[in-house]
Parts: sequence; structure tokens; C-alpha cells
Amino acid sequence: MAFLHNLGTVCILIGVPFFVSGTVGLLRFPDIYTRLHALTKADNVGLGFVVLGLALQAEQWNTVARLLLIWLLVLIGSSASCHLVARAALRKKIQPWSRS
Amino acid sequence: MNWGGLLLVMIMLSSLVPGLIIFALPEKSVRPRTFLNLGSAVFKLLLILVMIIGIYQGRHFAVRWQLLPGIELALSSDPLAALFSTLSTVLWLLTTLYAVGYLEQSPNRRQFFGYFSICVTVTVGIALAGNLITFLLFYELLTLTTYPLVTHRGTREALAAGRVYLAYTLSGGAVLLVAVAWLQMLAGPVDFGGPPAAASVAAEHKAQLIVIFFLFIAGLGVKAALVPLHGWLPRAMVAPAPVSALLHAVAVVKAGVFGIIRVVHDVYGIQYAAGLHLLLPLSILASLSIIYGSLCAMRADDLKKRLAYSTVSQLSYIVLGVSVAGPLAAMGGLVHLVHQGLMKITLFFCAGNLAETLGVHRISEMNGIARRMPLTMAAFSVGALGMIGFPPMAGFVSKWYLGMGALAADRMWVVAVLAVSTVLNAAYFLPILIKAWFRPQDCPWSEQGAVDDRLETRWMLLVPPVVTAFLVVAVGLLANAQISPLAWVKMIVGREYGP
Amino acid sequence: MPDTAFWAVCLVVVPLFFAIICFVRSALVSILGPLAAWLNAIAALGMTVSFVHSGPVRYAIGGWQVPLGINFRIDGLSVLLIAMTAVTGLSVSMYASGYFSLRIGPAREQGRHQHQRAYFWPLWLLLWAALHGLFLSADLFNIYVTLEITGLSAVLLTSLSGKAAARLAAMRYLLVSLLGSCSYLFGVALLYRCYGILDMAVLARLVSPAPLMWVSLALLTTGLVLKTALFPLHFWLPPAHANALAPVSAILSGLVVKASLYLILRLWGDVFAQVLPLAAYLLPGALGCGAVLWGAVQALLQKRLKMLIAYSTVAQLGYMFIALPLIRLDHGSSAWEAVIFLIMSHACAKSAMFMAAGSIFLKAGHDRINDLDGIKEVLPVTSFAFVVAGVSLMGFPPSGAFIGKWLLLGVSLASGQWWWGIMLVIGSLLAAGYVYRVACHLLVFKAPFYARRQFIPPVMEWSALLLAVLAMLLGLFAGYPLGLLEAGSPFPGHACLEVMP
Amino acid sequence: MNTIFLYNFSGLALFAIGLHGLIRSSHLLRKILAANLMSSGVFLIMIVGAYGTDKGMIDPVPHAMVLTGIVVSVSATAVALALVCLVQETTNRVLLLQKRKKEQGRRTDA
Amino acid sequence: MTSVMSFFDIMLVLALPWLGWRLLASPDLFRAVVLFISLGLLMSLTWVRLHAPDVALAEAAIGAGLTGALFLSALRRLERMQDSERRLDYAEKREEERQAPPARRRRSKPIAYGLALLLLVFFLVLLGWSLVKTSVSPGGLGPAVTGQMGQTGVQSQVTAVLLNFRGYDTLLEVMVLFLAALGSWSLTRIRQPLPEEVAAPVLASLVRLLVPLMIIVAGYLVWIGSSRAGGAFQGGAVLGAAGVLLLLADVTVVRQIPSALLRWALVLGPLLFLLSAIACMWIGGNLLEYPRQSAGAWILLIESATAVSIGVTLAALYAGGRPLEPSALEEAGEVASESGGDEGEGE
Repeated sequence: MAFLHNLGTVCILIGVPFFVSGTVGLLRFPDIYTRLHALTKADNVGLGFVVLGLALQAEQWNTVARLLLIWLLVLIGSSASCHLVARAALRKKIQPWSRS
Repeated sequence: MNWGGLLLVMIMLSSLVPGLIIFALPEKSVRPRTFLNLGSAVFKLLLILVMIIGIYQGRHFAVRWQLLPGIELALSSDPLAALFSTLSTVLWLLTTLYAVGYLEQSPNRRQFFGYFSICVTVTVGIALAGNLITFLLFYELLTLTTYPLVTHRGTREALAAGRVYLAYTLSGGAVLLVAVAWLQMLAGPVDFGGPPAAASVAAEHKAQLIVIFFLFIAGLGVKAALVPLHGWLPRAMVAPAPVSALLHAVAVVKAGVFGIIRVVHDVYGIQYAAGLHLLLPLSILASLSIIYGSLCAMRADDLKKRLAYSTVSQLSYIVLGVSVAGPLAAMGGLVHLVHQGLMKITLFFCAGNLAETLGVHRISEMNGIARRMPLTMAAFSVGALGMIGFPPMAGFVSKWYLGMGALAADRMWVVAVLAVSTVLNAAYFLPILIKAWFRPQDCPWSEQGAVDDRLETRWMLLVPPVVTAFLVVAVGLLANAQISPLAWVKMIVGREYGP
Repeated sequence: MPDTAFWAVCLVVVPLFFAIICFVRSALVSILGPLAAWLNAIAALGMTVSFVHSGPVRYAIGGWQVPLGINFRIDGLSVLLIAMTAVTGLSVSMYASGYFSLRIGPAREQGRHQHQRAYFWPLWLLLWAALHGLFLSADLFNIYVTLEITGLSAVLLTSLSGKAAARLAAMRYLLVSLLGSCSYLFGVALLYRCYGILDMAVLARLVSPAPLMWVSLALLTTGLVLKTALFPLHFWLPPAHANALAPVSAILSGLVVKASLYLILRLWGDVFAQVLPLAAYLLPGALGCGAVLWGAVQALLQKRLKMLIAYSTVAQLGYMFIALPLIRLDHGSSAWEAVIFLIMSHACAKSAMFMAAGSIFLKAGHDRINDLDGIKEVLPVTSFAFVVAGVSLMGFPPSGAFIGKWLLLGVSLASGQWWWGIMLVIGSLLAAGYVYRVACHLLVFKAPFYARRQFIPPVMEWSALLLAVLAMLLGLFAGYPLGLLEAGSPFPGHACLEVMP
Repeated sequence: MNTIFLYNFSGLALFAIGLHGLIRSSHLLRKILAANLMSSGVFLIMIVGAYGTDKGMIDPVPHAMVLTGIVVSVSATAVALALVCLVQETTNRVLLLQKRKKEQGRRTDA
Repeated sequence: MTSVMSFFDIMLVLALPWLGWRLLASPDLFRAVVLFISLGLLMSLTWVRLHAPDVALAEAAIGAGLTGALFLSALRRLERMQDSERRLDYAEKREEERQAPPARRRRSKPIAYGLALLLLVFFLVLLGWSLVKTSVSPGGLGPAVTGQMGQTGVQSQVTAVLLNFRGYDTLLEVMVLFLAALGSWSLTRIRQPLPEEVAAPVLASLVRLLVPLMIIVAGYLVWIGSSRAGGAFQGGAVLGAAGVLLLLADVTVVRQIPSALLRWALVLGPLLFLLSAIACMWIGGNLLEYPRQSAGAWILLIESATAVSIGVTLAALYAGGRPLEPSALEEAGEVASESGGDEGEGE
């Protein structure tokens, strides 16, 4: 158990930097598309690790199931919302940023 | 409720209910309205007679209605109340007759007669008020009910006059309210006819009592048209003649004077008030009003205005009589309450006739008018001579008692004031009579209201002044009769001063 | 014979139920609404009667006693205010049933009129229920919820007349009432945090002069004063009351402002009365004086009838605040009685005035005061009603306002702080001034008067007159309400009949 | 030290900021936001009061009150927003001030 | 560990006012609303920290989510109306607001403002000081609640207080929601979708996926409410969110719900709550005094009905107005809300 617990902690610690980088990207990237990119990629992976870690630490199985459900929902939601945001941006004729 | 109380309530209702019915009646239905007016007036007079007989037999009618502990409405019939209510009822009957004739074919009579009846109800209410609160209530209501009558014509100057009237009387009412509240705070509920309430107040509040007294005078003096609070009275003459006749000879101004009498006699009590040295300033104020009013009257050329100013001065006789603090003077003052009413209403009726029939408003147009309207001018002359105080008219009696009272209380300056004012009265009334009787006509009259008839004008306009003139002479001649106002006043004063 | 509590519950439940039904079956509102109004009146009557028999009552909702549950506290004050609400509300409802049965204006506006009718009734019934709940409840937080319902429905009713001015006024009103209720909630929160209790009666026993108590009282009072539109914070009231529909103006001016006023009286006169020093009462008194003067002056300057009436509301509310220090100074209970008389007669008179003004507007097509000469030829009853209401507002005997002012005058003279009394008298003179401004046009005879061909149903004229006459004659029957008040007196002057279960 | 107590002050600050915004900001939408902030501050203070000083004793009554408060404030917000839309629909402004002027103008010419 | 927690506390304590200040200060309304939503999320985090999970759920769903959605749709409406007159984007609006303060200053002098500010600050200092000074009354009503829990028929204390001890509050609160729906119907008509915002297929499929799930979750929340965090409001909020999603995806079914049915759905909760309150009296208790043994069932019934109505109400609020229907009354309504008629009453 202790081993699993520590493993979980490690997973969570791995996940956290992804969140941080995602946030930094959200703040620092030049335009909306790149920001979306940073955001979604980063926090999908990050969330994956965090959920994994928590699942490893969980006592009963239904907790694990709920965690997985959460992960799934967030995946669906974030991807869909990302798609919608990008679509809206395109409709508004926002040009992708280029290094010129 | 006891029968006496019922009687008083009936007296109130006998003109209130007709007033409300008249409001409900359509404008067109003249005949029912006239019938209602006169009928209710007669009925009220009968009730009043019943009350007077009761009082002669020593009964005392009263009815009370408690609003709150400390606030109760009370009607009661002491002789003074009977005096005032009789006066106003009699004159109401005559004035109604006069008004019916005066307002023929004039629009909006429904409203006029409705308010007229209610206004008389309120006046009688003032007369019968059994305590200070009730008096205050009716005193305030009188302001409201008379306003529509004053502005009845709806012309611009009528509205302006109404505004001035309201401004004066409402502020007076407010002052009175403060005074009443303050006194009640010190002395508890103040009933009339009992022992004077102010006398029961603890000694350390004397200063407050003095202030309260002058608040009372200020509040009541507005309606009593004491100088310098008389400003509204001459302006209010724009009202139709019956209104000026009834209101400014009887209802409004007399309400103020009546209130002063109540305050001096029943609230403070003569002796106590004299003890506080309150009466001397009052009498000085009254004398000033007498002189000032007469002087203004001399300058006025408009007939009604001159009459109004003479009202200002004549009313103060009453106040003077009350404030001289002697039985005789008090009798003079109280009896003048009646006499002045009779005389003044006569004069106003006549002035109304002249205006209505010949369109004459100014004294300068009155040369030779007596040949055109002899009866009217005869009545006018009776009233005027009475005002001056020629024996055996009514005015003589009152002035006589006033003078005697002043001598009895050895106030020589009061006698002087009386003399001066008599001269002034003569100075502003005699020229009118001379013009009317002995000068030839020099300017054309618009015979607007003339009727092709033996009579000089419509009988409804002619009868009331003649009757009142007759009364003026009668009360003068029969002053010692059992039923004369003087005898009645003797009774009142006897109760006040003790035999 | 159902008991007081039953009737009290009916007072809350019946209007709520009918509000819901009116919303669902919006075709039947013109029947359901008046029906509900009558039922309310019956319930109020029943409660008053059984209160006279059985005296004050506490009713534990859900069977949970204080401190855990919410209680109804039915004492003289609440019964009187509910009776007032019943009378005023009933006649306003009659007026409204007449008003919405009309076909006003061109065909394009018929639709709007029906829309207004369809939403007026449910909103008004909800408001009515909330008022009842507020007057009955003894629980500070529950009162917060009722306050919210009151405020929201009042705002919605204001904006019901589709005009731009009305919507702006409603917007401002809404912001003010949000601010007010938020501040009130803050106060309640602090009180709960400090004493762990929400019931007013229990709180009255627990309060002790702690710093938090002061702050929370300040917050509560600020919130309520905002909703009551006391002088410096009155800016929102006149446009809101003047631009609403006629029945709505009557409701707002007659009843809604009384709700928060009632709470202020409870808090200052009952709950916190023991701990507050006299000096604390001087501030509301001074503001009241300011309200009396400012409101009256503004009313004198207005050109439009409804604006004048609205400003007179500002002025009249001043009296109730002038009464606060007198309540404190008073040894007996006469100042309390005075305030309650002022409130009741103002409710009747002001609603009557707004109803009359509404009829006049419909008939004349405008409400410019100076152009109303001779309207009494076409609307005799209404103009008479207006004048009578105005006179009773001026505090002429024997109106209820006169009784109130008389008692207050007595108290202020007796307590030595005579300036309050003088202020009252000045206020009545100013009131006379602005009432006269209208009355001299309503009373003057001038024919013919140009009027629309708009038919005014008699019920509209007579309901206004009924209220006006009631306000005028309230003084004559002053004894009965005071009897009720004595029966369960909420104020420290008398033995408090509250019992802690 | 007990850091829970600090939440009081952030609630207080939210209330103050909201109050200031409600009075000062001119755009109606922002005023409504400010009102929401105020209520959030009050809720925060209530909940902190409910949080037992120690021994984990929680008072559920403030929680219930805050739940009620949240629902009430969302209702009020909804009404306010609908009203804002109406106000702009009738007079094409979203600021209350210009409104006042216009309104007074209307009142005087009426 | 406590040091970590207190660090976390301090971060939150500082973040909340800062966020509030930012969102009021930001000239861009859209950003302000977004910041408001994030503030709401932070608030719900704070609730969790303060052991108020029910409040946290409600805040996240209602306070942050639905209020934010309402703000966004209102913002969209305003812009659309402004667009219809003149292209007025944020820059211009910012301009407008920049001019506004001087206009105000001319009305109310800066001295008065300064004084008011001073007063406010002073009062707040006083408040904070008194908060520090006064000790919190230990536990408030907590012990009383715990003592009576046995008779409430539920396990969760908050639910017990909401639905049983202070059920009357909740009844009135449901009425407030009803009032809000009534009000928004009385004010405006339903918002028509713009041509350019035809829903994306992705969104449609997402809705098809999520809505059934959300309904299940809502039911779960209502059910679990009796024993743990959750209850009618949280469940209703989730339902409302589902409704908002449907509206966003512009599923035609939603727009075709007959108005009568919608009205019934709106009043279902309030009506049932009210009737059961009366029924309690009829059975013989006081108002809202459930029979002790079956209290749980009563509460569950009331809660589920209320949850449905809350969900519908919130969705209706988001839809922003009364639905269109060809009856005369509604036509009338449109006329009313369209024409800010000036020959109306009182003007």
C-alpha cells in the first residue's frame, strides 16, 4: 500500500508541472490558437497524471471509477470547448499569429 | 345616549345631512334644493328653540364621544353656546332665503348650497363645542368648508383671495393647535363650563400659561381679524354677497371672537387671567383694531370693503368688552356679538342688493340711490345708524354697556376709545347716507338685475334685509324684555361673575 | 372557529397559491385576482377578530420552536399593519380590476394593456403575500427573504408600464433595493454570529452593547432606510412611484415603503430599545425633519400631479422618523400609537390620492396640475376623494393623521424637546401648501372641461373615495385600533407578552 | 495562528469593493456585478462564522442561509439583467447618468 | 501540513479581493464577466476549504456557472442592440465610460465623494475591529440542530435545516425563483438565436452525450442530498445547466415546448411545496410539520419536484423571456415590450 501511495504521489508531482506550463502558456502565448494549444495539451496530460495518482491512492474501487469518470468528462468537455472556441475565433476572422 | 345629547346631535345633523343630500342632487333640480335648504333651516331653528327652553328650565344637554383617553369630542349647551348658535341659525335662515334669490341663474349652485349648509353645521359645532379639542376640530373644519364659498366665483382675484384666506387661517389654526396641545399637556383635558382649567395649573408654570394665552390670541385673532391679523378679511370680499354676509358677519369672524371669549371666560377665567395681567394687553390690542379698522374704512371707496373694515373695528368691541374685566363691559361685549351680527348682515344684504340690482359697487356711485331703492336704503340706514350707535338701535345698547363697564372698571381710556371710534363710525357711515338720500343721481346705473315689478328688486333679496333691520331696532327697543339678547347675556354674565 | 394562527397561515398561503394559479391560467386573472383579494381581506378580518378574543400568539412553523425554527409572532402591531394592508390592498385591487377592464388608448396599446393585466395580478399577489409574511414573521433571516420578494415584485410592477422613464426608475429602484437587502443581510449575519439567534423576541433579551451589535444595527438600519427612502436616500422613490401604473403607484406608496418602515420600528422601538441611548435616536429624527422639509418643498415645485404625490410620500415618511426619538422619550405608549396612526392613515390617504390621480390622468390625458381646472365637472367623486385624502394628509381633525400628530405633539411638549412638535406643525402647514396647489384646481368651477371620451368605471372612483373617507374618519374610531395595540403591545412601555418556549 | 479568521477580512474587502463599484461604476452591467460581489462577501463572512473555532464543530444554519442567499441573488441578477436589456432597448444607453439628464429633460418639458 | 494549508489560506484570502477589484476595474466588460466566473470558482474552492460542501456545489453551479452564463447572454444582447444602431465595440464603450465620471463629478462634487469614501473606510475599519473584538458565539445553533437531527428524517444537517427546520424559508426562496421567472417573462421575450450562431455539430453531439448524464447526476444529487452534500438546489442547478446546453446547441425540441407545459413545469415545485405545506396542517400538524416517521419521504418528494422546477426556471432565465406563441396575449406582450410607448400612463 505504502508503495502505491508513494507512486501516486510521484504521479501527482509529475502532473503538476504540466498544469503550470499550461497556465504559463495561456498567459504568455501570442494568440488565441496557440493558447488553446498550450492549454488543452498541457492540462489533458497533467490531469491524466493527477487522476492516475489519486486513483492509486484511493481506498475503494468506486472512488477509482469516479475519478476515471471525471477524467473522461473533462477530456470530452475540454476538447469540445476548445473546438468551439477555435471555431468562434475563425468565424470572427481572427488571423493566426505569425512570426512576421 | 340621553335625549339631551340626541337633541344636540340632531341640531348638528339637521344641516349636515341636507348639505350632503344637496351635493347628491343634480344641478338642475332647483326646487327640491330650495325646499331642502329652507326646510332644514326652519327645522334647525325649532330644535334650537327647544334647546333654549330647556336651558331656561335649567337643563344642561351634553354628549361625549371618546376618541382616545385624553381626546374626546364633547357637545354641550351652556347659555353662551345657545346665544351663538341661535344667532347663526336665525341668520342662516335669512341668508339662505337671500342666497336663493341672489344666485338665481348662476351656475354651480349645487356646490354653493352644499358647502353653505355644511359650513353652518360647523359654525353651530363651534358654538356647541363642549371642550377645547372639539372647538379646535370645528374651528379647523370651518376654514376648509368656507374656502370653496370664498372662491366660489372662480375668478382670478377670487382664487387669490382664497389663497390669502387659507394662508392666514391655516397658520392661525396651526398656532391654535400648538396652544391647545401645550395647555392640555399642562392642565389635562380642558372642558368648557367647568372651573377654569388654567387656574388648576401649578404655580411654577405661570410663565408658560402666559405664552400659551398669547398663542391662543394669535391663533384665534386671525379669524377674529384683530389687527395686524386682519389682512384676509377685506380681500375675502370678492365672495358673493350672501357669503360675505353670513361668513364675515357671523360664521368665521364670530368663530374667532367666540373662541377668544371661551378662552378668557372658560379656559383661563376672568379673575385668573386678570391676575396674570393678560387682559390689559388684550384690550389695548382691541382698541388699536377699533381705531385702525375705522381709519381704513374711511379711506375705502368700495362699499363692501368699507363694510369689511368696519367689521374689523366692530368685532374688537366684543374683545374689548370681554377684556375690560367687569360684568357690565362683558355684557356689552357679549351682546354686541349678537347686535353686530344683525347690523352687519343687514348692511351686507343691502350692499348685495345694490350690486345685484344696479351693479353699484362703489360709494361714489351711490348718489341718490335711495330714491331708486328706498326699502333697501332704509334698511341700510338702520344698520348704519345702529353701527354708529344712535339710540334706540341695537348698537347703542352695546356701546352703552361697554362705556358703563369701562367706567365701572375705571378705565377712562377705554371710554375715550369708544368715543373716538363712534366719531369715526359716523365719519364713514354718514356720508353714505347723505349721498344716498339727499344727493341727486349723477352717474348711470346698469340696471342689470332690475325686475319689472312694483318692488325695487326681487322679493327674496328684499325681505331679509328688511327683517334684519327690523330686528336691529327691535333688540334695541326691547332690550329689557325677557327674551332679548341682553337678558340672555345678563344670565351668562351672572353665571360668570356671580350675582 | 379557526384560531389566529390558522388565519395567519392563510394570509401567507392564499395569495401565494393564487399568484401561482394566476400565472398558469393567465386567461382567468381578471376573476382570480379579485377573488384572491377578497379572500385575503376575509382572512385578515378573521385574524383580527380571533386576535381580539385570544390575544397575542406565537406559531411555530414546522412545529420547531425558537431558536431552531421560524415562528410567527402575532401581536398588536402586526395585526394592525395586516388590517391596514388588507383594507388598502382590497380597495386597490378593486380599483385595479376596474382599471384593467378598460380599453385604454389606440388599438396598438390594447395588447400592452392585456399584457399588463396578465402580469399585474400574480406580481401583486406575490407582493401581498410577502408583506403578510414580513409583518407576521419573527425571524430576521426569514424577513430578509420576504424583503427580497417585496423588493423584486415592486420593481417588476414598476417596470410594468412600458415607458422608458418607468424602466429607468425601476432599474434604479432595483439597484437600491439590492444594496439595501445586502446590507440588511450583512447585519443579520453579524447578529447571528454574535448571539447565535435569529428570533427577534429572543434577541431583544440577549442584546448587549457590544461593538458588533452597533455595527450590525447600523447595517440593518442603513439597508432598511434605503428601502424606506428616508431623506438623503430618497432619490429613487419619486420617479419610481410617479411613473408606474396607477394601481401600482398606490401599492408602492401606500404599502411597500411601510414594510421596511415597520422593521425599523421593530428594531429601534422594540429589539434594540433597551440598549440604545437617546443620542442614537437623534439622527433619524434629524433626517426625518430634513425629509419633511425637503419633500414638501420639492412637492411644492412639481408640475406633475403624480410627482407631487410621490414627493409628499417622501415628506410624510419623515414624520415616522421624527417619531423615533419621541418613542424613546415617551414614558407611556402614546408615541407608538401615534406612529401607527400616522402609518395607517398615510397608507389609506396616499393610496387614495394615487388612485384618484390615475383616474384623473385617464380622463384628462395628462396630469399637469395647472391644466386641471374644472375636472370636478367630469370626475366629481374622484376629485372629491383627492381633496379629502389631501386634507387627511394635512392632519386635519378628525383624520388619523391628526390623532398621530396630536399625540406626538403632546409627547414632544411633555418631554421638553418641543422642536420635534414644532417640526410636525410646520410639516403639516407645508403639506397644506402642496395639497392646496392641487385642490385649488380641483375645486374651482370651470365649464366646459376638455376631457377624453374615456369611460371611468364607478368602482375606480368609489374605491378611491372609500379609502380617502376612511383616512379622514380614522380618528373618530381611534379607540378600536388602540385596543388591539394594547392587547399585544410590542413595545417596552408595556408588559411584553412574549414567552420563550 | 488560525488563518481561517483571515477570510473575514477578504469577505469584508469584497463587500467594500462591491459597494464602491455599485456606487461609482457607471455601466449598469458592472453595477450588477458589484452587487453580486457584495453578497459574496457577506456569504463569506457568514460561512466563516459558521466554521467552528476549533474541534471541527460546524453550524449548518448559516450554510442553509447562504444557499438561500445564493439562489435569491441569482434571481435578482436575472431580473436585473433583463431590465438592463429593456432599458437599453428603450433608450440606447447603458449608463444610468445620461439617463437622469434625459429623464429630467422629459419631466420639465412634460 | 498546516503550514501548507495556511499558505493556501493566505493565497485565497488575497486572491479573492484582488480578483474582485480587477473585475470591477477592467474596462472590458467581457473580461469582467470572465473574471467574475473565475471568482465564483475560487469562492467555491473557499467554501470547500471552510467545510461547506453544499455551498460549494451551489456556488460552482449557480453562483459561477449560471450567473456567468446569464451575464454573458445579457452582454451579447446589449452588444447586438448597440450593433444594430452603431458599431460600438469595447474601445468606444470604454470611451463612453471615460466621459461618464466627469459628468458625474459635475453633479456630485468630489468633496462629497471623498467624504463618503472616508465614512465608508471608517465604517469598515470599525467593522473589522468589532469582528476581531467580538467572539463568535460557540457553535451557533449547531448543537440544537445536532440534538434534533433524529426527528428530521434526513442525515445531512444542511438538508435538515433547509427542508425541515427552516423549510418555510426555502418555500419562500422557491417563490423568489418563481418570481424571477415571472419577472423575466413579464419583461422580455425569449432571445432569438442569431443567424451566425448556428450550433456546431460538435456541440450538438456533445449535448447529446452530456444531457442524459447530467440528468442522472441531478437525480443523484437530489437523492444523496438527504445524507450528504447535495440536494434540490444543486440538482436543480445541474438540470438548469443541461437546459442551458440545450438552448446553446439550439436543439429545436426546446423551442417547441408548448408554453402551457412550460408554465406548469415552472410552477410544479412551488405549487407542490405549498400544497404539501398545507397538507401538513390538514394532517394535523403546524404548517410544514411533516409526520415525523415519514418526514424523509416528504422531503424527498418536495426536493425532487423543486429540483425540476429550479432546473426549468434557471434555463428559462437563461433563455431570457417569455416564449413566443401565437395567442393574442403574447402578441400583445411583444408590442408592450417593444414599444417603450410614451403616451403611456403617468408621463
